[in-house]
Amino acid sequence: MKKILFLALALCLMAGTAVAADTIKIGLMAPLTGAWASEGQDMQQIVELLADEINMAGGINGQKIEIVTEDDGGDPRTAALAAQRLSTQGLVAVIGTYGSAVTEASQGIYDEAGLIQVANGSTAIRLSEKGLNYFMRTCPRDDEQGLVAYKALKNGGYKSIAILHDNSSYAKGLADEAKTLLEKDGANIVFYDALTPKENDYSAILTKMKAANPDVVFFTGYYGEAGLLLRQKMEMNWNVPFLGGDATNNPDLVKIAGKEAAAGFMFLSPPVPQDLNSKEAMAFMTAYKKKYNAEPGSVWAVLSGDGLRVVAEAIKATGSTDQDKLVAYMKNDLDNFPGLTGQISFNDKGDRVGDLYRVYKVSADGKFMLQP
Amino acid sequence: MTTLLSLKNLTKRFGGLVAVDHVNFDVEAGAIVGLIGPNGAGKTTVFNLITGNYRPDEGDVIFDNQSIKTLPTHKIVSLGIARTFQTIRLFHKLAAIENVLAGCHCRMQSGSLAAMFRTPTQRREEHQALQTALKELEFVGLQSQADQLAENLSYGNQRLLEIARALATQPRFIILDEPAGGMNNQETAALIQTIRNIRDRGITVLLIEHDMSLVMEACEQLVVIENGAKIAEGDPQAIQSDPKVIEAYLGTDEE
Amino acid sequence: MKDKRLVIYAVISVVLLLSPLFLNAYWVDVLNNVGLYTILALSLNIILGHAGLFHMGHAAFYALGAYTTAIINTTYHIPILWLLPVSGLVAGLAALVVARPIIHLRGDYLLIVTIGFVEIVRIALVNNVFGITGGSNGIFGINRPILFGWKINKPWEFFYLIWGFAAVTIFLFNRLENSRFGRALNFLREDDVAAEGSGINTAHYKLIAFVIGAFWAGMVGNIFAAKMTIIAPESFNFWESVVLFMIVLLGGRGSIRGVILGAFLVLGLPEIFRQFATARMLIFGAFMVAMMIFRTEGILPPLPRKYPIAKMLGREGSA
Amino acid sequence: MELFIQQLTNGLAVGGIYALIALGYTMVYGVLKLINFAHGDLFTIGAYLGLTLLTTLGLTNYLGPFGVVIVLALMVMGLVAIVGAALERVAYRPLRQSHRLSAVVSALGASIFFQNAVMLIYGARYKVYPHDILPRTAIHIFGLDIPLIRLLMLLTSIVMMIGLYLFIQRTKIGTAIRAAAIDQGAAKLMGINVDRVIMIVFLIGPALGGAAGLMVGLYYGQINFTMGWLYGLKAFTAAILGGIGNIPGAMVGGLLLGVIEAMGAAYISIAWKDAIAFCVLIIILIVRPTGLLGERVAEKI
Repeated sequence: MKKILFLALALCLMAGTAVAADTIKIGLMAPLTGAWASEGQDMQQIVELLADEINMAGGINGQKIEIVTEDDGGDPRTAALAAQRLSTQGLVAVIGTYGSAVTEASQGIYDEAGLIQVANGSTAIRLSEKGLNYFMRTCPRDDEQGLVAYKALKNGGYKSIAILHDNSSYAKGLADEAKTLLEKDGANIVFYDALTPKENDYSAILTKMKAANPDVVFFTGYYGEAGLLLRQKMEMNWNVPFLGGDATNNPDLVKIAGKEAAAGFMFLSPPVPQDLNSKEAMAFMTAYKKKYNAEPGSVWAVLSGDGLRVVAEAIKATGSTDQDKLVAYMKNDLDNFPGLTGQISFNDKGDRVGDLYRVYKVSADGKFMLQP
Repeated sequence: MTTLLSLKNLTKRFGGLVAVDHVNFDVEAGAIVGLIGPNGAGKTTVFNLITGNYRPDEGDVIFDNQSIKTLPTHKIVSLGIARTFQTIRLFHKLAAIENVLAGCHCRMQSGSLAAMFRTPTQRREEHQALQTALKELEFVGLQSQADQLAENLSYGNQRLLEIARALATQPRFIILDEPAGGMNNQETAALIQTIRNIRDRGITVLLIEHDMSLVMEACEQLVVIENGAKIAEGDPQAIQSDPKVIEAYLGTDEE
Repeated sequence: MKDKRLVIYAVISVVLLLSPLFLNAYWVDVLNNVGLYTILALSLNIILGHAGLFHMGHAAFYALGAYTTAIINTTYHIPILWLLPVSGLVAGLAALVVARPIIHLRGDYLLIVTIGFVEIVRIALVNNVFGITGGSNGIFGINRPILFGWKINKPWEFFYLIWGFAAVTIFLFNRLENSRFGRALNFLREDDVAAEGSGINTAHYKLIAFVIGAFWAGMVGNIFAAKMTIIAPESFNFWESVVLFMIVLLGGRGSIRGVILGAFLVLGLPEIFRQFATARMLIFGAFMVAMMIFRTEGILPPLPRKYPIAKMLGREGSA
Repeated sequence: MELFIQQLTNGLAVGGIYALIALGYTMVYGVLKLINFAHGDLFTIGAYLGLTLLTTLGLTNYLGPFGVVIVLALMVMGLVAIVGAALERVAYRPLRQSHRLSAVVSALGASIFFQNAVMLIYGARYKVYPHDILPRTAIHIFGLDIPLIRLLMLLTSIVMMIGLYLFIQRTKIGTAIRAAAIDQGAAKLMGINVDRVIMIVFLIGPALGGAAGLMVGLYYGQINFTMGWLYGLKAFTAAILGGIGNIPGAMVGGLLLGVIEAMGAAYISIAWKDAIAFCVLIIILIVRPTGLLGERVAEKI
């Protein structure tokens, strides 16, 4: 048995090291299995679609690009392995991944390998505070969103506020940011607690929250739970406004909640391609619909597409695949690059800069309407 | 002669049923005593009360002038009471020698750390235990089958192996629960000799047995219980002619 | 027969020892994970394999060790490897406290209580209990270990640390198995009434089995924390306990070589199946069922212990 | 007080589902002493099959809401029962003579297989049941708004459980199941076809799990491929809480677990509710080592 195993190990090894010389290889690390498989599979679809488009148009500076995808399972230990695997394959850069803890487990490995990592769904502040030269992200940070949430709640004139998160590091981070800012401002936080994700019945939580009698509920978790909360809230005949964080930005939210329950729900998010009038965004939407016969899921997956596009742009502009040159270009020279999610620029830490967040509201017929 | 074990008003109830009802008797050191009675009379329950598997509701168990009724079973074993089981309870998936080594356990000291670092004391102890175990196997005549799995031994040999395991605890007192159960006549005859040999080593024997030939031949004293209560006590000849005993057996037991 | 087996073991050991020379960093890291889980599963094997206690919460002890190391290292900057015994001690003490009231539970009742324990630990970590666990963010910035002035950093360096530790574990646990202690665990697994009746303090041995298993798991937690430099509660969820449980049973309860092979299969196969992309876990699941059906007692069940019976009978009395 | 009753109904509704799944665990355990870790995934399969049948057959065109539900329930229960029986045949029967933990590994493997099979067939995204199947009226009692469906759901669970209990206690097959649970060898000697009994158990348990999956889909709307693991764990906890192998125990355990969770969330902390539930479980087991209704068997020595 063990012999077979070693044989298999050896074979895989040989398969892994056969390098095609004249392509530019870019990695994608995504949760293809596990709890976040829907995000990861969407990321894969988008990145492959964009890579095909680039290749159809003749590649970058005449060279085709090749996407090497690895599954991180949405789990830090698997992610470390996936990162090890990707860093041995002669890649220029790696796109991904989803989830801050998962990204964190891979960061050091890429940095040691001198590989550029462009994360797409990892908003924890600390990821870019470590001084890792090769780390960048196309998504905004929690503190930025916390500020936007605070402003939105303040402008709404809400006095007593309930905050609910799901104890994931992302949702908790956002909830804490918003809570700190609101409390500094003298707002009354009447409820602060965490639900257990992936359950189906949140009526006990809603009942408890209702008893605290808030003017508004700010839920920082994901769309699956948000949909159920809205649906069960309606069943209880409780008409409290709900505000969501950017993880609720997914068309499935309306499907889960139903149009009636979802109507009036507001959330914060970077703009989705549908709402950008740029030609890149519109072309992307058309192409995606044509190939997969659906709309893209969350904005996070789209951000992985932007990751690929900025890397391609940097290679094209510098005419090089040298990681140091590419990073320098992206941090210093890339300015207001037309992304699928708005204009993209990076600061020295590798964070995306710019006032990215918008407020959306779900209309009566279940559409996400960008609020002015 | 001194009294080694003494049961005083020993009583055990299971729900409404009184399984053992104020039983009193003494066992002299160096004796071979039989505890007999019809099926369901409470004999095995008496054994379980002595060995701490059950706790008595009333009364006391005195072993070597010390009350043992609240001690856990393994403590009772290390005080010098060993037993075999009515339904054979060997470690079936382990070798015969290991079954006997289980008995040696309570006479050994070395723990997990000594094992990991294989201290000289530990090695000496292991060696001695193995010698003891082999000696006990030889005593019951199973030395040649030392490395066989317990489950592969014949029924009679499994009973003997249980005895070897019990002897390996170096007891002063051994309790045998139907040692001849499932044995043929030849094996039973050999068992009688083995029981005498055990006594000759200075170990007091208390046994339950249905095979009357064995009881009559091996035991020097008999205690008869019926429905949990003692109905007679005495030497085999006296018991054989005791009308209460005859009635108990003829009335309830076909044997 | 015995010689042939020794030759196979030797060849495998040498190949393993040299593997970082011809494997890339990824496969070395896979082997690192296999190594960590080998040690963890060996420690679980004491409890589940030898003592036969249904314990599906081993990740809790692993977590306690990892968090102990992470918390002390990041606050007081005590070098990682000094914390190795400390982590073991904390996990072992926790086992002592937790196992005492539940040790008498039978089979499946013990199983659910241990599952409950690992879940309670995870939830406590997520909720940032006492404000020291960092909640779901976990703890980051854990130092790398330094061994005799050599900073362990790269996968191949960890390879030798982890497999060195595994070798020590195998060596010690093999001795433990073949001793009064190891036998006592097997006796109470086979029949705890008969074991108690043979003079073995069964409750005590069950407890000590838990403590030793937990102690080792805690030490693995220490190395894991140093290897990852960030630890988060999700690394220690109930599923990790299930994985360890599967390794022990798939390899063979109470068999060191079986457990090692089990770790290779349970951790290695999903990596080998990476070529099947999203279907890899499906194939892995089917594989588990198939392997169990074909080797119902585990792939390499334990060999009977060897005693120098013939030798002793030959020159009895001379010792 | 009003809040308390509201939370009680919340807990009972969730608990009813736990109880229904727990029955599958407990029945299989009763006869085979096997913890069927794949049972939660049979629940998932029930939820997904229900969705497929609902969207492809167009039942709503011919039948009223309750007609749809009943027809759907029968079909789902039938199909999941077949899956369950096939699982027994492939993954458990070859292991019946070996150590009972071997079958646990097989069950875990089957669980991984089913979960990923569902993901590959249906995709990893949430799936959503149509919204207009069930009427969304609420009834008012004690000044509370309680959705009618919630009550019906609880009622359905209880009716199914009582039905199963009567089936086990009163019918000939039920007697055979009980006999096989006590002693398979003796049952065989009495002329009971133990293989058939096990097959029946593996039809009934999964059917109930599938029904629970359908109920969750219909009522909550949202289903995903990992849901079985969480529900399965909760239901297993419930079965142990009540005393595994004991059918009324599974019902009591399920309902109680639901209520403990709701009360823990309401009066202590939502984030800690699962930990609270496990603490209560551990305390109960320390006091009653074989669960609430489990028999205390004094071992014969």
